Amino acid sequence: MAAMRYARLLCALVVCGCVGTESPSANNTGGTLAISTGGDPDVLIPSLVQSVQGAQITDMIYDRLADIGDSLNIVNDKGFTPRLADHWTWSADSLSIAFHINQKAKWHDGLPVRSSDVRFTIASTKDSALGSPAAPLISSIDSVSTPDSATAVYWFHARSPQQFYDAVYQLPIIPEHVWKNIPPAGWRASDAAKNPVGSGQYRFVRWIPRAAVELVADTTNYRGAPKFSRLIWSIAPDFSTALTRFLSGETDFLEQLRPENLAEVAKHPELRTKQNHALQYQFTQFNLRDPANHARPHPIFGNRELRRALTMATDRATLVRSVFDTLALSALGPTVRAYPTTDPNLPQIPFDLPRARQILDSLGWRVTTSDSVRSRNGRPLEFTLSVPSSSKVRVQLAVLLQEQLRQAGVKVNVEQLDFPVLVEKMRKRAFDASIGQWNTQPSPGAVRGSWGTAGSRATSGNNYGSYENPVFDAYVDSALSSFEPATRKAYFTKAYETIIQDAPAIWLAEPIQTVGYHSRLQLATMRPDAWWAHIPEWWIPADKRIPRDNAPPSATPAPALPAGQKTP
Amino acid sequence: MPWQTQDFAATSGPTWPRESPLALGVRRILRKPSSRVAFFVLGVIVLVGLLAPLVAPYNPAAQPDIVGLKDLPPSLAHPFGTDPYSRDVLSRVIFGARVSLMIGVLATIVSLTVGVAYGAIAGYAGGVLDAVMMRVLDAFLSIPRLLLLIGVLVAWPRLSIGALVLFLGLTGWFGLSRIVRGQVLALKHAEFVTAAQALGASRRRILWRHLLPNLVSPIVVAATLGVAHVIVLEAGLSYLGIGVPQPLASWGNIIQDGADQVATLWWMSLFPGLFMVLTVMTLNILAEALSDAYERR
Amino acid sequence: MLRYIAQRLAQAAVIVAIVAAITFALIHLAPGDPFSAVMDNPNVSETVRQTLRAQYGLDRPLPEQFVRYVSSLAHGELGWSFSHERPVREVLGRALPNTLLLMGVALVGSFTLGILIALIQVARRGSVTDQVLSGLSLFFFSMPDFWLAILALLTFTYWLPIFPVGGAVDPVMHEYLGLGGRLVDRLRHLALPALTLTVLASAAVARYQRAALLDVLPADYIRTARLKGLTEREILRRHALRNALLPIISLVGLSFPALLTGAFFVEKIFAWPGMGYAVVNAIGTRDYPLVVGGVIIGSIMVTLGSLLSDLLYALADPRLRSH
Amino acid sequence: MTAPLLSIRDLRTWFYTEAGVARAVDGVSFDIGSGETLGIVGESGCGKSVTALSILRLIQPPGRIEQGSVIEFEGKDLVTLGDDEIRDIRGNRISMIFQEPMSALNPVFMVGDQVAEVARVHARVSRKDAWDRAVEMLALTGIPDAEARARQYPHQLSGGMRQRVLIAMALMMKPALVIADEPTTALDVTIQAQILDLLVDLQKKIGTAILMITHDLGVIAETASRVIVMYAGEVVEQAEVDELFAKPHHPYTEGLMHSMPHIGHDQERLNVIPGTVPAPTEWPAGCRFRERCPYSWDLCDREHPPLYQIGSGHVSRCHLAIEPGRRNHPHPPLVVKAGVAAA
Repeated sequence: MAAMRYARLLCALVVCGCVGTESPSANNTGGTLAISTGGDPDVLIPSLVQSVQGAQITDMIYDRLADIGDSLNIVNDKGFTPRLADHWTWSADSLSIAFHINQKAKWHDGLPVRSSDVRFTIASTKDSALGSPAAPLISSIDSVSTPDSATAVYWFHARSPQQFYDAVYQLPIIPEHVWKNIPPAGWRASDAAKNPVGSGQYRFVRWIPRAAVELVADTTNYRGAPKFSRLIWSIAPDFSTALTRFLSGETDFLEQLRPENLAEVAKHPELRTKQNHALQYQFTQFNLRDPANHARPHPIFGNRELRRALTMATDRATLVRSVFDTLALSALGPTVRAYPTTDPNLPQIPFDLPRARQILDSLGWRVTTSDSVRSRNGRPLEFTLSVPSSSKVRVQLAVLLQEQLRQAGVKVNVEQLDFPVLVEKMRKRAFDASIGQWNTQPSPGAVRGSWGTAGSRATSGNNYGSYENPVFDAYVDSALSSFEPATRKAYFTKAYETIIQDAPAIWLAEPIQTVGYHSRLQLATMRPDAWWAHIPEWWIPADKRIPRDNAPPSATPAPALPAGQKTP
Repeated sequence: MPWQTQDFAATSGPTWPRESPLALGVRRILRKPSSRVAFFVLGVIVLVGLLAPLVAPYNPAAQPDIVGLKDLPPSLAHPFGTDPYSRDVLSRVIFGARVSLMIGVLATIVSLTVGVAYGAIAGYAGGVLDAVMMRVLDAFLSIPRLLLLIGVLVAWPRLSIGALVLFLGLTGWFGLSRIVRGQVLALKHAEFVTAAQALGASRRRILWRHLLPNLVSPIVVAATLGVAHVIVLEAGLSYLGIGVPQPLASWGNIIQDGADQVATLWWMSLFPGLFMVLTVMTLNILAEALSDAYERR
Repeated sequence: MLRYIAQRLAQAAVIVAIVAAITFALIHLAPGDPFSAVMDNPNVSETVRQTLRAQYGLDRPLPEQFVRYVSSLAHGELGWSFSHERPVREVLGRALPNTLLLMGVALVGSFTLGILIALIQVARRGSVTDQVLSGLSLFFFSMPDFWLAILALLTFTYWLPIFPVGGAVDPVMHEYLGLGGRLVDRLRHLALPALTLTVLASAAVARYQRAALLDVLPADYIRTARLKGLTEREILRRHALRNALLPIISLVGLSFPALLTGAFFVEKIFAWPGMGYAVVNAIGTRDYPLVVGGVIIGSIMVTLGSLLSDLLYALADPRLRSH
Repeated sequence: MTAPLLSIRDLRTWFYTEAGVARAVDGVSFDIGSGETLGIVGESGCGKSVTALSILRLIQPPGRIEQGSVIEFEGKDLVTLGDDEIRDIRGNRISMIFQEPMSALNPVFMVGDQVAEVARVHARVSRKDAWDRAVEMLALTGIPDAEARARQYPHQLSGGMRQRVLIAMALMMKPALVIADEPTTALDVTIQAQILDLLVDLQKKIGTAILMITHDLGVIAETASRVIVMYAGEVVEQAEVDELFAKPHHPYTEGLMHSMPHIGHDQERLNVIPGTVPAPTEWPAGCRFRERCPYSWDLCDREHPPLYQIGSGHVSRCHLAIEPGRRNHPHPPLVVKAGVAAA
């Protein structure tokens, strides 16, 4: 707490310096950060955001009650730092936590942040009419009560090591007064969605669809003004353009470099790259249930041995090297190496093409026709592999996999679908196989939703392949309910071993995020789950500024309420 | 007096060519060196497409070494470079010629059939039916073909290649049917048609035996241009991701494969495009020469 | 003349009505629910779907649906774009000026350039210059729009980075520039797409115009002009061009669909925020109402274009003017 | 006759076509004196129009005036004159009136402007002056309400009016020579006479010479003082008008006269000379009229006839000049058989 207050004091001093008589070189506020990105944000409402761009922008505009630390310690509240809540108290039975709202916190329209906003945020997210993808993630929260306008009490169904994390991490707080009169179904299309009002260190200025999103520093923020006075996401229509803008100096930052771009970046002495162990893994997901009739197993993928054979037929190491070069590791399973609970030496199904052929032969899938595709009882060993057309990496993986499996006598039809269409198809379990990617959360518990039985049965669950193994579920549950790190790791290892041997997916890659940035930027640390989390602390030395850093603040919109006006 | 009286009309009657209009056209255009070159180049491209398996240095689908041979710029071993899957772009372009040309020809056949039928019926029927048919045609003509195709292809996602050909063909007959109608309209009162009618020929016979042969020249020209147009359209649609289904290589598809990394994989856009321009150019030259040849007749 | 205008206007109205019928058929011939793409969109809530069904009367008999559809079109209602979360009318309305700007610049540019090239060719017909220019215009004429755009992008933004890549304005700086700066910024971004489209279109114009001039040259009145002692240049400029311009006016109308198609690809490749860009992006998001809206607006543009050029033709040709 | 106004010697205008060299005009010589009216008569394709266009150097590629041809006009050889100088002559010293008054006028300009343009080019006068002169000239050609008519477009005028406009255009600069190429062919019979009268009338007023090109001997009879008959790129007969009509020598001239419509005779069909002019790419070696000639004999096959002097100022390119007796023994022309075969 003391450190926190000190920091705030420092911020206040800096603000003074800005308006005072000190020379501009003495401070490190000001300037513009231009970020190159290859896609528009989907929406700027925290509870509806699904795109990474949307998450970056809303995380700047909106604040959480508390934020996770760089070590991503999710057990209890030790790793968390105060945000909208300046302190919190646990109930004796640990089934509720009372958050005390910082009294200086204000929405960008001037109204104070209150406990009712917190209650509204949780309640609206749980409202099925909104259809928030975050709803399943806060299922452990029963409700929020507001004994007074400054106190929000979270009530939980059960005690768990990560209940604090569940309460604060999943949702930034949104203003009740903006949203309460809009029916949930109309949120996306509302004017409010186009002019988001938050309480974060940056306030929204404009969103020109498919062109740019611009934020400016909220100089009167309760946490102090951030260092960069403007943030601009320069939205390119495709990756190529985003890269070109970064290389040409039109932007300062590019979040995902591909291996083939590294050489090009190296040709520019003013540009730097930095690796960030992001929480992503990619895999070929099999649908274990018949897409036509969920009651039946899938005619091909219902068989565990066959799935294992397909994994054996895949040269994963080469595949990963072809697509990512050095910018990814082979995936271990439904997890990432950044979790302290992940054992990097998990046993894998090895690449063994002859063995894979043997297994397929023994299962009755034999090469009979001239086109060398295996078949059994007249049914060819053929399936459709769906990929989002927007992801070139996944398209590439699919085409490579298609060729590798062809050598085992398996015919793969690659189908490129638009992302929302693909998601819908998977949600309805109406697919054969797909190349999936999970950008997971700081908690390894996310596997419960994506690979556990619970996630398979629930309609909104993310276990699209309907892999169900009670043994796996049990190990995960045991891991999540134990407070002892070593025990957690042991249980997770057992769980991962189980699912790897069941092969409901071919685990492909764990990409290493490589960001590119201009050397004039002074970056703070990058959090694996969100490289952008510390943007308010990034800065640019005064002598490295260029004309765009000194853009006049004329475009800053006036607050909705005149300064000084008190609201009842 | 030795002077004989002669009828003026006798010298101004129709003179019928003794060879088929098509053969005549081909013979005529081959007199021009530019069209000889075009004919030759087109012939080579068609031949290369037909003999793709023999001509292509590599299997267009094979991924020989997805780590070592991917994204290679043009070299002696791979004159057009390789793509992100280590496939040989030259071989893909050669096999792509097959797909692109086949789609061009088949779709044009569809267009010709529909266009001639529609135009002939409208022109021959005349009256209200003709007027209505022409207004409908005007409407179709005022929808840009690409837009119409986008509308159709978005509504019918994941089409087979046969259906794509059909749609390309069904959106390409509007201009031709107007020409055909004009010709039929002009010819239907010609003396030889009247004569045939007087002799009791059926409508169908008149259309088929008397009018159609006179439409050969506009049809041949329209067909040549039509193939060129479809090739470009198909490539455009494939580039937009709604054309030939992957992984089949058509020229547009190869460009689409590299579109995301134009800057680094420029050879994937450049070479198939050059082939396309060459093909379309030769077709345009031939169409121009053909229409010149027929005009001079 | 007035009667002619009225007649052409009525014709255009009939055409637009038939286009509406065609698009309606397009929607209903599509497999499954006409708005299945929208309906399946996971981001669309059930409430919205229901509103949509009610709005279009999707559960009513077809004739009634058609009447609803046409009357909503007549009211300028093009439906709801799901990828933009806005009415289609608003999305296209915002994009249209950009497309018109691009097409307008290309139209003026390509006709100027094309006519100039044709004049040079005809003045030196048969010369090497004529042949080279003929070859070049055939080359560009045969070029797929999107391929030229890709090459232009590759050449002038990657290899010789003299133009900015994509967009109508600098997304970072534009809002902070002065009036002059904004203008320069806009022009810099306009240059490459407009140039590409101009080159594409001027090839066609040059070919057409050259043929038109050559058609005119054997005319008796050109001989008359020669007989008067005019120089070849004067003859070309005054007599031949003036007459060959008549077919050019109708070419303006004819070139509209091609120009629009070209604009679609050029917008897509240069991320020019026009109608083509919106519609092409709508393909990806299966935003069917937006695609259909684009088809309708595009057709109306083409119809208006041909209407306009017909009227201009009537105005320019004294033989028609007096009627 | 003193020094002629225009003197043509051995004019050869050849066209280099795909099918071969077409010798459209092949060694034509004649003179025109100041103020004189010379008629050239012949079927279409005989080279008379090409001769006219050659005088003004209006032959377009692939046509070319061959070396050795001489067209002397007011002391200058028009064949070798520079482009600027020949332009200075066109419409100024020599002008021309065409057959099709509709197509010879540019449809998109007002007729007054088109007439005025001549003055603008040659007299370097202001726009206003040129216009006034054009209106004056139009009035002179008998166009009523010339000021208003000048503001009309060609399609708004009648055929006769258009021809008057062309005449006005041709006479604008009071040229020394006007070439009239079938000036009345496209007009109604009643108008034809008016236009011819106008031409003769204006010729007298201005004192210009006229080269009257026509296939119609009637026009020649009415206007010309001397006449040249052309056939297959050559002059085949030349004489004073009266002489020619009284004593045509060349069988072709004879044929032409025979095919003239005679007023009062209700003829359904005209008597025409059987056959057609041979292709200019393959003139026969001997007499070019041989195949159509009812008197031809072996000499005509062997020897290309020179221009024989028949009388004073009367020449004819026919071997009958040396064997006049053959005129009494005609035979059916050879060409008829071929004509049947071709049909």
